[in-house]
Amino acid sequence: MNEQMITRLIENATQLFLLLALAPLVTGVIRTLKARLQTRRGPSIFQPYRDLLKLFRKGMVIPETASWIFAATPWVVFFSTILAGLMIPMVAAVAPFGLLGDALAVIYLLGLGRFFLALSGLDTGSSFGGLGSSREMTISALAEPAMMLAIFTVAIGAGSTGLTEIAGVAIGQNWRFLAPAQMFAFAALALVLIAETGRIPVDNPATHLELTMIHEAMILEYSGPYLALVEWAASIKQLVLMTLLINCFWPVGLQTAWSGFGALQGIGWLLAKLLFLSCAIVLIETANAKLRLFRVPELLAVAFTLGSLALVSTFLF
Amino acid sequence: MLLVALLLVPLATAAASFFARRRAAMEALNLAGFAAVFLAAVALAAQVLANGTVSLGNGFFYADALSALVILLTVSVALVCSAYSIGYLRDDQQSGALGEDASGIEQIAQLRMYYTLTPLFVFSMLLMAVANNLGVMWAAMEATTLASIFLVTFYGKITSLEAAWKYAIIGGVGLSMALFGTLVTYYAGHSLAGSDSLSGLNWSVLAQHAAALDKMSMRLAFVLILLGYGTKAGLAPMHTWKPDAYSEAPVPSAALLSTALLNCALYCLIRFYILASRCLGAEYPSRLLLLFGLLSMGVAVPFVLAQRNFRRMLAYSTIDHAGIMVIALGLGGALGSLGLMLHMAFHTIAKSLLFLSAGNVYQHFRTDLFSKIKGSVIRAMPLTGVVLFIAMLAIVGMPPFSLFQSEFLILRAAFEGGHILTGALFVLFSTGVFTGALMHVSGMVLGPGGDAAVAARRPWRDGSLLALASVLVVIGFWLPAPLLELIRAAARVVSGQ
Amino acid sequence: MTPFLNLQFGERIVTLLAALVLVLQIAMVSQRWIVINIRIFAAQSFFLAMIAATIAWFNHAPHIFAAAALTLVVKVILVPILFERLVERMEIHEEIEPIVNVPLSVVIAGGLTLVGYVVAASFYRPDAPGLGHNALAVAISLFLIGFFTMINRRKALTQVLALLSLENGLFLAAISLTYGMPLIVELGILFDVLVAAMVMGILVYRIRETFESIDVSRLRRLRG
Amino acid sequence: MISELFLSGIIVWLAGAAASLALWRRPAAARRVSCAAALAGSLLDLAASAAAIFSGTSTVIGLPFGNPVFSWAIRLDPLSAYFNLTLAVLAAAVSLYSFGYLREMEGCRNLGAFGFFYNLLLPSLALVFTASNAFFFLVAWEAMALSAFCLISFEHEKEKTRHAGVLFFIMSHAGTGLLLIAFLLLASAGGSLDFANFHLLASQMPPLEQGAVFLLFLFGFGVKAGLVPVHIWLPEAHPVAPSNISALMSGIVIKTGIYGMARVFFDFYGPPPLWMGTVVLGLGVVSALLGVLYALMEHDLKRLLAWHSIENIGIILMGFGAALMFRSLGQPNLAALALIAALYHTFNHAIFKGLLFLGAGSVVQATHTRNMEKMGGLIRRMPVTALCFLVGAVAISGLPPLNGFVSEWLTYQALLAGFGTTQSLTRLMFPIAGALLALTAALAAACFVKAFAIPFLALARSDEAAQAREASPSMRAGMAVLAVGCAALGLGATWFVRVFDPITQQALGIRASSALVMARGWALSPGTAHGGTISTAGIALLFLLAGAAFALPLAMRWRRCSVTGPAWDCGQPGLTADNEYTATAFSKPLRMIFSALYRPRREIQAEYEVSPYYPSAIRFENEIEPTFVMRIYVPLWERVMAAANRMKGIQAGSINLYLAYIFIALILLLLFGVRG
Repeated sequence: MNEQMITRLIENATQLFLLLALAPLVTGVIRTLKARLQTRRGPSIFQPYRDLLKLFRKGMVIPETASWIFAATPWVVFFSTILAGLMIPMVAAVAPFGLLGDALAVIYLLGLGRFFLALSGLDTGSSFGGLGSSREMTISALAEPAMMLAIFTVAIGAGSTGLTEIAGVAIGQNWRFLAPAQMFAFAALALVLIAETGRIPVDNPATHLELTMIHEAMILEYSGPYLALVEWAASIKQLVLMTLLINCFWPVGLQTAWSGFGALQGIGWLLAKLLFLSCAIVLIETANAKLRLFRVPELLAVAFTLGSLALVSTFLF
Repeated sequence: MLLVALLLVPLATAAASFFARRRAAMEALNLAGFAAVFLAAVALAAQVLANGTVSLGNGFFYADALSALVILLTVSVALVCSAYSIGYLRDDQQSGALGEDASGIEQIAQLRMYYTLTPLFVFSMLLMAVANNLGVMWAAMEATTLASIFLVTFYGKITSLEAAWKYAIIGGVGLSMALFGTLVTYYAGHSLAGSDSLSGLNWSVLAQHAAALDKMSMRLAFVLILLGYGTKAGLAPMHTWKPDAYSEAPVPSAALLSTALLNCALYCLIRFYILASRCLGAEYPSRLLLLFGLLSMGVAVPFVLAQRNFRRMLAYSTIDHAGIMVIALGLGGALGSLGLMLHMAFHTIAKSLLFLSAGNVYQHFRTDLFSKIKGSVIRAMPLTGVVLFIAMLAIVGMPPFSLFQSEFLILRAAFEGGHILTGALFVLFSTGVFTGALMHVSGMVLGPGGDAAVAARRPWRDGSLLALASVLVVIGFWLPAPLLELIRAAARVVSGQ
Repeated sequence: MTPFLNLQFGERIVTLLAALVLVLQIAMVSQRWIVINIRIFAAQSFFLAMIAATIAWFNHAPHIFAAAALTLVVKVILVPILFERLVERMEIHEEIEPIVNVPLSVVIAGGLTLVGYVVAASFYRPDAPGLGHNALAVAISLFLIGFFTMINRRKALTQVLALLSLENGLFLAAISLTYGMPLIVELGILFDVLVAAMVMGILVYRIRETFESIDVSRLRRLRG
Repeated sequence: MISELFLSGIIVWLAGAAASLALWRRPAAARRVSCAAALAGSLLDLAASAAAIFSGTSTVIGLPFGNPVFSWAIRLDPLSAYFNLTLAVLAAAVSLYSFGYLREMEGCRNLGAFGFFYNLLLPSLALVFTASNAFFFLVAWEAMALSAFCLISFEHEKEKTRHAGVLFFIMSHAGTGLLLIAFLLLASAGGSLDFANFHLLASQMPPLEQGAVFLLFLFGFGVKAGLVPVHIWLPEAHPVAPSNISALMSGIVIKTGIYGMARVFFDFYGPPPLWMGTVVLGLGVVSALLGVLYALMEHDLKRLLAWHSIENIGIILMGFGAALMFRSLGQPNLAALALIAALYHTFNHAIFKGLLFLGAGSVVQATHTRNMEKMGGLIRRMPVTALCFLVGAVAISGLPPLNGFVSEWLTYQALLAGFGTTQSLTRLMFPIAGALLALTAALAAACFVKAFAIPFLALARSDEAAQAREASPSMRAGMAVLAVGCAALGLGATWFVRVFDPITQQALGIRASSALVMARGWALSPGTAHGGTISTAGIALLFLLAGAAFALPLAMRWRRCSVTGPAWDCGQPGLTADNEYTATAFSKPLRMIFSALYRPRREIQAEYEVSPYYPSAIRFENEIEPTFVMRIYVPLWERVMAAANRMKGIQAGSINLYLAYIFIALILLLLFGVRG
């Protein structure tokens, strides 16, 4: 009983640590790989850590037009993302906070963060913030059904929306993701991930050219620690979604239960899979140009179709 | 004795006000007369409740619960109208609607005509209701037409003459058909023992031997009667005189025409329906009645929807309700008959209230076009506006007002009897009427008001309005036990149970 | 056994007179002059009175004599005189122009007679006492033709005349079908007819005064 | 005991009505009396319904008055009690709010009449929920419609208001017609008007009749509920009413339609044919989606909220549809889950929509406009209202940890579980519906970012907005009550679901809550074998802890090294309200993406003086086509009126013609009638 408590505690702590520590790294890795692929040297993969540290040390400018929403948002975003991160299985097939929320809760917690981010975008009265919020809400709204369908597909497979159960079912059948249903669902969720994490071809995380940015436009007015929080939260969100993707569809190396050695093994596998996924993302980003905003719905329509195909095929094949 | 009083008092009133010199005298006479008649009617109702039927002159006069109810309703409307018309005619006299003349002699003559003809009109209706002999009943009915024609021409405008002419001719044709029907009924009974005596045409006698009447003749008779008295009741397609007559007559007379006279025409129909259904079985008459009822309801809808003149709209609503009551009669049975009787009572109250409040509006704005009034009533005359709205809601069968109860009963009778199409059409048509009435009346009552002059206080009219309105609201929630008993008894007469 | 006590003979006479009445009705349809119209009506009513008297005589129904007398007084004398007065006072000279032209109206009248017989046919019973369905047929025909004439006339006065002739049909039915209704009823009815005639006369007069014409087909202010 | 409480509540309301009518010459007194009576009545009703629910029994009361031909009877069974509870909570808050809200109207409006109808609306609602026979139900139903009509048309000097009121009344009356037919068909099948007698009766009728009755009820109640396509009155009528009435209308009046459906679907019907469930589910999806899509295009704050009522009705109907399908598929437990989801959402919507309308009311009263484009920056002028509105916005967007999230989550779970219940293609409906529900929820979130941010954040867009004053204490109290309600219903979900036990017991014969509650009442589960769980309380707790542990201290520290300055705005100097993002601009992407539905019409007029490059004035106007009104209702109405005008030719004025009618009728009857 008692050591079970302790293991739970360690487990949660590890996952929390992984979320906080790994997220900037993933961002950095993707950036560097991209640079290399474009035959640039690019920054070190640890650059994001430095950025965050710097930002945390800086002072900040609060726009006089802003209200308390502006100050509250970074915290809400940060905490909701962390909480969502703790609800997914990362190392072992147990979501530490699985009891507090299932896949739907994860999606809606991320939604909560987005809601406040959009509010703060409009809070300052800057037209770019509004532009960002408008586009962000539109795209995420359109991405929602596809994501939900993909989640449904795996959830129906597992007979539950609980991520612990989903991962638990996935374990062992490592080549399950070759089933058509899984493929379609995977593709749908991948497209959604691209849209949600604001990557090319939907959004360009690197740009600060006013008319093209989406996520960056919302946080344009943030500076110093708050900016750090928001950026950090963004990268955590990216990590969460990637982990969700790989652990639901590609549970290779996922441990059924928590154990010291297993944990290390699990982390190893996790890193490997993350690296793989990052490479995939990098390839996509370099291979495609950013879409016009009004072409994005087409992409998401494709995702939706894939999702419904996944559903159909769950009982066709 | 009571019956005699019932008949003599109005006659006396008429005679007295014919010889009266001054306006005040006529007003007082009418008011007193109708109050007396009202008391007599109440007494009659009580007596009928106590011992089934009242008859006089070895069955020449005959009153059962049905007649008692019709009489009671007629007289109560007459009483309210007589109070109302005092204010109404005074206003007419001041505003010169009776035609200016320095001496005012013509005006007095006109008032005398009104105050003489109204009691005569009521008298003939009462005679109709207590006459046992179908021929006398017919004659009384004809008398109602004759007495009311000159009420329609009261204002002597060319339009009122036109209306009166249509009323007279169409009514005349209708009544001759009714007479024909009466004849054929008599013929149907001529094989009965003692049919050549006076009592051979007595309803009570015929009703007893209804089964023995000649079937074929009864079929013909019922068709003629339906068309004949249907004309007086204003069933489509014989309804065409109604809007004209109602919109031209002085408002109190219009109220009498559209409630009391309608009840009387229906009363005749009911009497013959009882004979016919006992002789031929309910199926044949009820099919005809349902046909005409639905036709009337249907015809009323477009005219209410696309109406410009609110007094004509009220007339069409009366046609609609005539249709409803005929349908109820056609459905028959315990439910239908009870629904019919309740509806008769409720409609009488609501419709007369509607006419009187519309009369207030008409006199204040001197127009009966919606387009000219345009939502200033509630500002100019709040009380009238509210009452008008309530009455409108009541007449279209909106709960909690009472007409919903009777229409609900009728509809239930329809569905229980398997007349699903009839029921559905009933609902459809009532919705149509509701739509039109609501649009027009709310457009008339509600609104910014504009520059409408605020009306002065008018004790007689508003008093009678308030009295009637409070009755209307109360009966939605509570019916006096004896009244309900009377209505039930009347329903039993109709359904023959 | 003189023929004057023989029922068959009586029936003959009555049927003959009834036929005459019918012919007069049709004549009224085709007649263009108001005054002639009034006189035809008087004649028709006269024959009706004759029928009534005949029936009274042959069936020993004294109260029908009263009815006959009343008809004679009211419909043969009073009403025609009243109307001719009106015609004089209103100087009506122009002839009637019916809505349906004369030949066609006559044809229609014939058709309506047919309808009358069709309807009455279903009442035919050999054992029926008195003049059963023949008289009924004539009565219905009179009624329908009178009705048609009302539709077919523009002038107020002629409409009233048509209405009265229509009521003649009723009277025929009353006496021939059932040997008359109880006397008091007859009285009431005739009284009503008289009053109706007067009332309508007054109306016609007032319309003439305010409208400078008695062409009621032009009274079309009230619509919708 | 329960019946005494309930009846005394009714009596207090009616007394309040009478009193305020009597005081109509003294507005202040009328206002206090009517609001106090409404509040007291609501509290009594609250007590009665709470007691009824927890006793789990049904109380029958016969009313001693009315026309003895009909019985006026009341039955307070769990379902009725549940809706009464909803009514009581909302009504109490709204009455509290009205104390302050109505003060502005003193002097210029007849508050006596207002109080009269207000105190008439509440009892008629309570009676609609409790009437136990068809006749009395219809009486209460129409009394409610009547008083609602009078309240909607309260500001009747405005053309739009009159039009909206009449439209509402006509449509609701047409709906009542359908109900009348349906009830009478049932009655003629069962031989009595008593609801107790209707129990499971509908399923014993012949299939055709059964389907007809079902559709009649669906659309008869759908009109009141705002079901697409019979919803058009709702976005017209709710905005024009005084805001406290809008709150009641959207919060509870449209729920009478939901109550009726629940009563019919789960009391009168046994397990229905499958198609009924699919119809309801489909209509639910359509209503939800169209509701939110049209809401996105509004910049009239109250119209926006009205459209969201349609959306939420759609979500509730999804639950009903799923429940019906589960019943026909023989899955009582899932049916219970879906039913709970639907009813839970009903309550939640009453609370947060009421809250939002009250908030909108305060805003409109402060800024004297309903147009969002003229508001802005109100969060500084009216902080409490802003906070309450934000709570409502988060709740209605279905975001954790508030109540909207819980009921939507339950709906998802029900839909998800549906996939396994059948092998036919029908099962695809469930996940598709779920996906569209997700779309709806996300769009709703987008819409409420707009609905909160545009009026409350950034700079004031007009002088009124700049001069706005915070709502009066009682108004704030009213809103606070509902805001707390949102939180309580969200965090206390596991406690609240117990309320549904008697209802599911009555409707489906099972008590589901014990299966739904897990982890000692900390987590909520769909009740399936090992389904996912959520714990709103836990989430909230963690947020609070984290906030207390990190956010506050760090925020304190960082404040010291923070300065406030002008917004950077990409380096553009001088940020003014003119270059703020507008509501129209915010929803522009969606307007373009869904232009096939909206058929937007835009029109730009520029006046030039010197050269075409320097317009002196530009007029931009932009509107979307209200498809249903334009494509269905307007043409229908025009047809009807044209036909009516043609029919008026019957009464052409010619007496000869009139005589001809009668003549023809006579001939026809003589020839065909007599020898029939």
